[in-house]
Amino acid sequence: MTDMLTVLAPDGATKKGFEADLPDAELLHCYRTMLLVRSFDEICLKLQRAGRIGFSIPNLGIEATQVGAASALRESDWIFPSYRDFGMALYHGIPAVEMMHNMFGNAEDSAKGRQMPVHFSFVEPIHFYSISSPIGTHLPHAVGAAHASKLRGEDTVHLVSFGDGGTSSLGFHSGMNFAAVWKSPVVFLCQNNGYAISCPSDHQTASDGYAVKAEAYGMPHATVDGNDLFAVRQAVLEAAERARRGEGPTLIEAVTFRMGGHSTSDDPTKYVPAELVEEWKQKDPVDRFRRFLERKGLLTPEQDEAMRADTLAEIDRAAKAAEATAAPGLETIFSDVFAEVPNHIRKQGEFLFDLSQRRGEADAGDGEFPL
Amino acid sequence: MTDMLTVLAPDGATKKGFEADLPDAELLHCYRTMLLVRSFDEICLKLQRAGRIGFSIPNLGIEATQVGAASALRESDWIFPSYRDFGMALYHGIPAVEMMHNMFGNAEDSAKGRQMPVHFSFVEPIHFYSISSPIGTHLPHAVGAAHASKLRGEDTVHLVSFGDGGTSSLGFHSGMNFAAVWKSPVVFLCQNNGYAISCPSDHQTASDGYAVKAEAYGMPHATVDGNDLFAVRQAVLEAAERARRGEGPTLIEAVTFRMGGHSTSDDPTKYVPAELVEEWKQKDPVDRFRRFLERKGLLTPEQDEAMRADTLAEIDRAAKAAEATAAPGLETIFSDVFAEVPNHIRKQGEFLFDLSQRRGEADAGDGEFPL
Amino acid sequence: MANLTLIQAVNDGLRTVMKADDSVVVFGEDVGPKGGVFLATEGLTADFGESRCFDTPLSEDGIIGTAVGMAMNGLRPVAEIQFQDFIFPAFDQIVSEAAKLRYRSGGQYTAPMVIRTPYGGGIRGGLYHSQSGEAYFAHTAGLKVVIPSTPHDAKGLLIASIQDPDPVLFMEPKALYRAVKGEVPEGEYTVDLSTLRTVRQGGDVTIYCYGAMVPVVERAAAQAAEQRGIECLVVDLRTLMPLDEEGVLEAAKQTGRVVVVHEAPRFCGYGAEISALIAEHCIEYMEAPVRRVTGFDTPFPNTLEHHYLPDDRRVLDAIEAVYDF
Amino acid sequence: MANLTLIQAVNDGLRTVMKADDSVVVFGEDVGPKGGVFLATEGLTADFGESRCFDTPLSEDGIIGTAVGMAMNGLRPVAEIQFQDFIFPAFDQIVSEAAKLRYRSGGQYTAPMVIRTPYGGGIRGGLYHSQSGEAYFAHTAGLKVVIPSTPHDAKGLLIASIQDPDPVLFMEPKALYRAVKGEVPEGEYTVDLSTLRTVRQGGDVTIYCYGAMVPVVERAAAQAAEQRGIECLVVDLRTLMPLDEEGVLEAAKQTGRVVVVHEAPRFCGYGAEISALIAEHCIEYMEAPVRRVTGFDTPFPNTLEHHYLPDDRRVLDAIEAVYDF
Ligand SMILES: Cc1ncc(C[n+]2csc(CCOP(=O)(O)OP(=O)(O)O)c2C)c(N)n1
Ligand SMILES: Cc1ncc(C[n+]2csc(CCOP(=O)(O)OP(=O)(O)O)c2C)c(N)n1
Ligand SMILES: [Mg+2]
Ligand SMILES: [Mg+2]
Repeated sequence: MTDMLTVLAPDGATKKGFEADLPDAELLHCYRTMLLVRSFDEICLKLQRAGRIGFSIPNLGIEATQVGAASALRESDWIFPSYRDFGMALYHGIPAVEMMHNMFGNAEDSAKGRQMPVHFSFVEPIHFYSISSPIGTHLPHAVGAAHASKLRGEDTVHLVSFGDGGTSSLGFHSGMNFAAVWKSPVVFLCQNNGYAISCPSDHQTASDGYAVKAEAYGMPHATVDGNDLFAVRQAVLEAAERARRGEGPTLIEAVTFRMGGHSTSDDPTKYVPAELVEEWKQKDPVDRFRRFLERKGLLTPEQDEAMRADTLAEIDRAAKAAEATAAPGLETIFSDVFAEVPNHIRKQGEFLFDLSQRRGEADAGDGEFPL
Repeated sequence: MTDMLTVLAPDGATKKGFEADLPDAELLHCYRTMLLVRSFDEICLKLQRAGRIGFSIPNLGIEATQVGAASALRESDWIFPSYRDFGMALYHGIPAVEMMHNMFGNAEDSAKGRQMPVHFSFVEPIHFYSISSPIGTHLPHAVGAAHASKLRGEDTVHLVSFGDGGTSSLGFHSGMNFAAVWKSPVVFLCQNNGYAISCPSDHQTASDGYAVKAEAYGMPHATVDGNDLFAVRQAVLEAAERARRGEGPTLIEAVTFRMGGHSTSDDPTKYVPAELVEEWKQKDPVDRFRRFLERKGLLTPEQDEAMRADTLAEIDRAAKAAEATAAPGLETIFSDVFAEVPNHIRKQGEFLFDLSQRRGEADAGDGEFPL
Repeated sequence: MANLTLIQAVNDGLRTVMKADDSVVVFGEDVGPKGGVFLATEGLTADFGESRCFDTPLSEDGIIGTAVGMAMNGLRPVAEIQFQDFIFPAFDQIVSEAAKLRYRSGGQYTAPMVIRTPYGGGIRGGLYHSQSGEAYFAHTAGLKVVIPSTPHDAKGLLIASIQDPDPVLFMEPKALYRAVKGEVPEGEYTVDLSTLRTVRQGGDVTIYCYGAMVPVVERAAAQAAEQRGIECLVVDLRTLMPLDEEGVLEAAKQTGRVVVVHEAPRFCGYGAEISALIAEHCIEYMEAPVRRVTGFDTPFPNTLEHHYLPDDRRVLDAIEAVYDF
Repeated sequence: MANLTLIQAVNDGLRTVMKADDSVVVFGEDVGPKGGVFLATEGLTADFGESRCFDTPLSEDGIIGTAVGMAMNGLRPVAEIQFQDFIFPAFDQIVSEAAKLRYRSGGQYTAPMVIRTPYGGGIRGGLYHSQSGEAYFAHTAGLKVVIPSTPHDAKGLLIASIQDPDPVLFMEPKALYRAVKGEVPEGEYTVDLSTLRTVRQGGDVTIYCYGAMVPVVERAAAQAAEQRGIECLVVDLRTLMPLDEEGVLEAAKQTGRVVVVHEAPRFCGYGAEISALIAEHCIEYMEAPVRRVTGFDTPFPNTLEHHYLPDDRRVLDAIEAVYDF
């Protein structure tokens, strides 16, 4: 692999001359966000195993990439996330309970229970773009949104996050190309976590890593250690500054490793060599950052323990609240197809509402079909 | 632009140490093929202006790329052409009249009058793959066909030709990527002729030329002077040899210039600066090769004159023969949708046959719908 | 009022909204200095600047994908797909993204955008410059599908589409681009996106059509009246989604005899939905089988396209068949 | 004979042809060592080697595009699209290339290939893991579209599809993968690609269905018989293109009362074609409106998918409605 930027060593030491550009409280916020992600993962896994939610996506091992990247953005910037970017949302203060509403697909879910779990969508406090399942389609969206910002003369940056597998998608090719030609203020963040479901990198591409793909588009690129929060942050900050200066997009490859399965439906032992998992365990991004904080005197083992208990409790509360929330109403099947419900859809809604009432189903609500 | 391979100077001199690896008769065949292309162009333009064919695609200025590339292939190899590759077909002995049948879409057209002009399809004497209009879709086809050859242990090479605009297509991204991962015996030939219809290269990509796009796929690449038949031939020969040795694909960018409009429907003066056309006139690939032949004592001005008259006459005969050929029969609307005509299509054919008979149309033929 | 061709009306419509609304941007392949291969965007770059009308790289996926992004962030993109036949590389962006964005985000993100694209046969374009894909898009929940057949409607429907809060596929019958001319009001006006247009009144046979088939049907209807005294009620659907279903059913009931005409292949074509609506809601009014006059269930041929495309003779045959049933 | 689930029957079908014919290759995302996300290809790489069953990069365009190339050059590719929802990036390759290759080349190049893909709802997959796109493909001339509903048919139709000289889209009802079990003959056998299957005889109401809707309809038909003494003729279409039109019309005439059932949205859905065929060819036999029981004209929801999908109750309602009309 070509030079990979690393700042933080596994033992928590930082490269000579490196000075964290974040205030202590921010450093602790980064750490706490990573713990929140772990807690979110842990609780979702339990909920899924217990059959209380249908599906989740493990984030174990990639927390530093998410949080490092998010920390480099302003609230006026937009994030075009992948389904594996819990940390970006949590870093920017999206309440865990909002995310849990989506995991349960309940009435409070901002997507109104229409999407699978982990398909979040928020506009506040930051634009955390509506996740869709098809891989790579959101890259051109980020470019288009960035183009709009640019035309209006704003200094908004649009960060789009995707996986190693995502680089093979159509959206990667068109998004990268359009962004480079238009000099759009976009940061392309490729999270190379080793696998696309079961497909390892050597079956995904013959290139040496993913950053080099930017060459095809005349776009600058950087490769960073994805388990090093500072390295990711620095690369994204630099790319964002370039974008704000009107100098166009950058591709960043964060080299990391998916320590869990692809999803709760996946058994990675079928295709991931155990040695590889062992090897990456040594590079755990959360441990690394914890050691850094300990060295810096910002965290004691006791404080760490307390923070872990606290984040777990926070997520647990969020899950309980979400689970206690009712399912969406029947009308949510029919609204938001268009801004206004056209006649043929309204009739289908009335039909279903009537049918459910005849069936005596509670979720039909009372009286008339409300749309 | 990164190093560009040139062998033949505009005055017909060749680089020191260069020795043409083709026998004299072959050299003359190359030249004659380029003249055939020019004649084909000229006559099609006239036919189109006279309203006798609907459409053609000028090849003026890019003859050396086509013929140089074709000369590097064996008859057992496959060509996946673009609509602008008349020279590749003619070089390999596809009779001009066969191509003219397509220009007229008549009953002898191998595509049975179903395609627009310049959408040729041949399987003999070489596989000259059926051209379709959507840009870039044939790149993965070449890769798949090459993969089949490779699985069977054949040493067949598959050359796929496309334009600068074609590099933005989906098929470029997936074709290049799959070929590199699979080490398929494919030669990707990008004919950078300056424009995609009216879109110049700086609106097409921000990269420095097109060859560099191979970096994204870990694929070797070369940039050659596309108006230099020898340079193109050499690059394609080398790439083909690599492919035959099982070492995988290569991307070749041939830098050339489309001296005519995009098609007979296009007015390039709207978007091509006149100076640019002037500049490229100096690099005319046919003149260049003629001077080479003259220097080598293989061609006198008189012989040249005769050859030009001869090729023009050959194409003219072909056009006349094609024009005199009847239109396809009605049944060609309904056949070849599937290997066998299913009932619903058969009924539609019977309906049309009957209708045409009632109308007294000659092309309905006699009696029963024949499928 | 000006007397314009259909393509001039499209150009006029674009100019009208671009003048009124800075957020409208027009882009696609060759729409800039060249003005588009059919000249629909002629002069827009010169008159509004390159930031309002610009060329893109050769990627329909990129054109539609970036349009979705622009739309969600405050612009009103009008993307051109050079030929409808080349929309398929963008099919995923249209069907999975533009059409579903509002729904999947609970209304947090939306894609108010227009995709303009010439469609249909009659220009000797063969398989890949002649197709009519309306059924693919009308079947996709979340998309509006609009097809004008007159210069007046072309401008009015286009302006309505650009101002609409949802993604609209605006299919332009290229065979009519220069073949029809008509009065077009100056300045801004809109034509409602869910009302059909009654082209001709008549009590014997109802004919549904749209786009380039409208003049064909008009000719056939005139012949039916002349030759047989059959009076046809001719309906131009204009907005295929959302469809004016009440209007469609009303028209069917008026005559009890129905012909549906389109260029696209018959099987699972748009005409099937019209037949199905009738079979579902007013079968008891029907005096004759519902006849479809359509393209054949084959790819589009080239030399013989005049045999492939429904013409007045085929429509007349169908009128007579349902009338005489 | 073995008693297999539908997914086991698919695996068995693949093994059977792979053993018999070296030119059959299986590929797609995660079909290799992982055996596919539903395990349809489990063990194939281990048993036949990586050159016969292999993983591809994440590009459906590449998967289908290379399949076309392999097919024209002597292989018999069987490409998997992980979910039918993800087939749209390959739409251009399917619609413009695979479907039109034979036609446009006058038969010089052909694409005998199979695209296997799980489709449909019932697994809480929301918008993007639940769709039923059969209408898009059945409308596309040059493609065959096959949907099995039993393990027996899954294997027999799959083998027939792989041996077929034309491109076949083989849609597997993922809701039935493990939900149905049945007797499956060992070794090679085929089920004809253009004949429907009569699931249940009856003289009162005809019901057309396919895929995962077949068991739903069976339950509704049983209830109709039990509760009301209504006898339903249940038809599993199996091959949506080419359709056994004679069989369809025959079945409609037998009862004069018709219900069409599918999961996909109604508007321009496959059911519309069935209605249209009836309106065209046997409207005079109809005693009642043709009822469609389908998914709604919205994207596919998640939490409420059980309300979106047609169930036996909705089918029963429709049976009663056409019976009582
Ligand atoms: C177009 C498309 N094809 C296939 C899938 C199924 N799928 C879901 S995730 C995934 C792998 C993605 O890998 P990568 O981009 O590396 O992201 P990661 O999951 O590793 O974060 C696949 C193939 C999909 N969602 N979309
Ligand atoms: C998918 C697709 N989009 C658009 C077109 C219309 N079109 C035909 S040729 C062309 C330009 C192609 O340019 P290039 O690849 O450079 O080839 P050249 O014509 O210069 O040889 C375009 C946009 C098409 N044929 N296919
Ligand atoms: Mg990955
Ligand atoms: Mg070009």
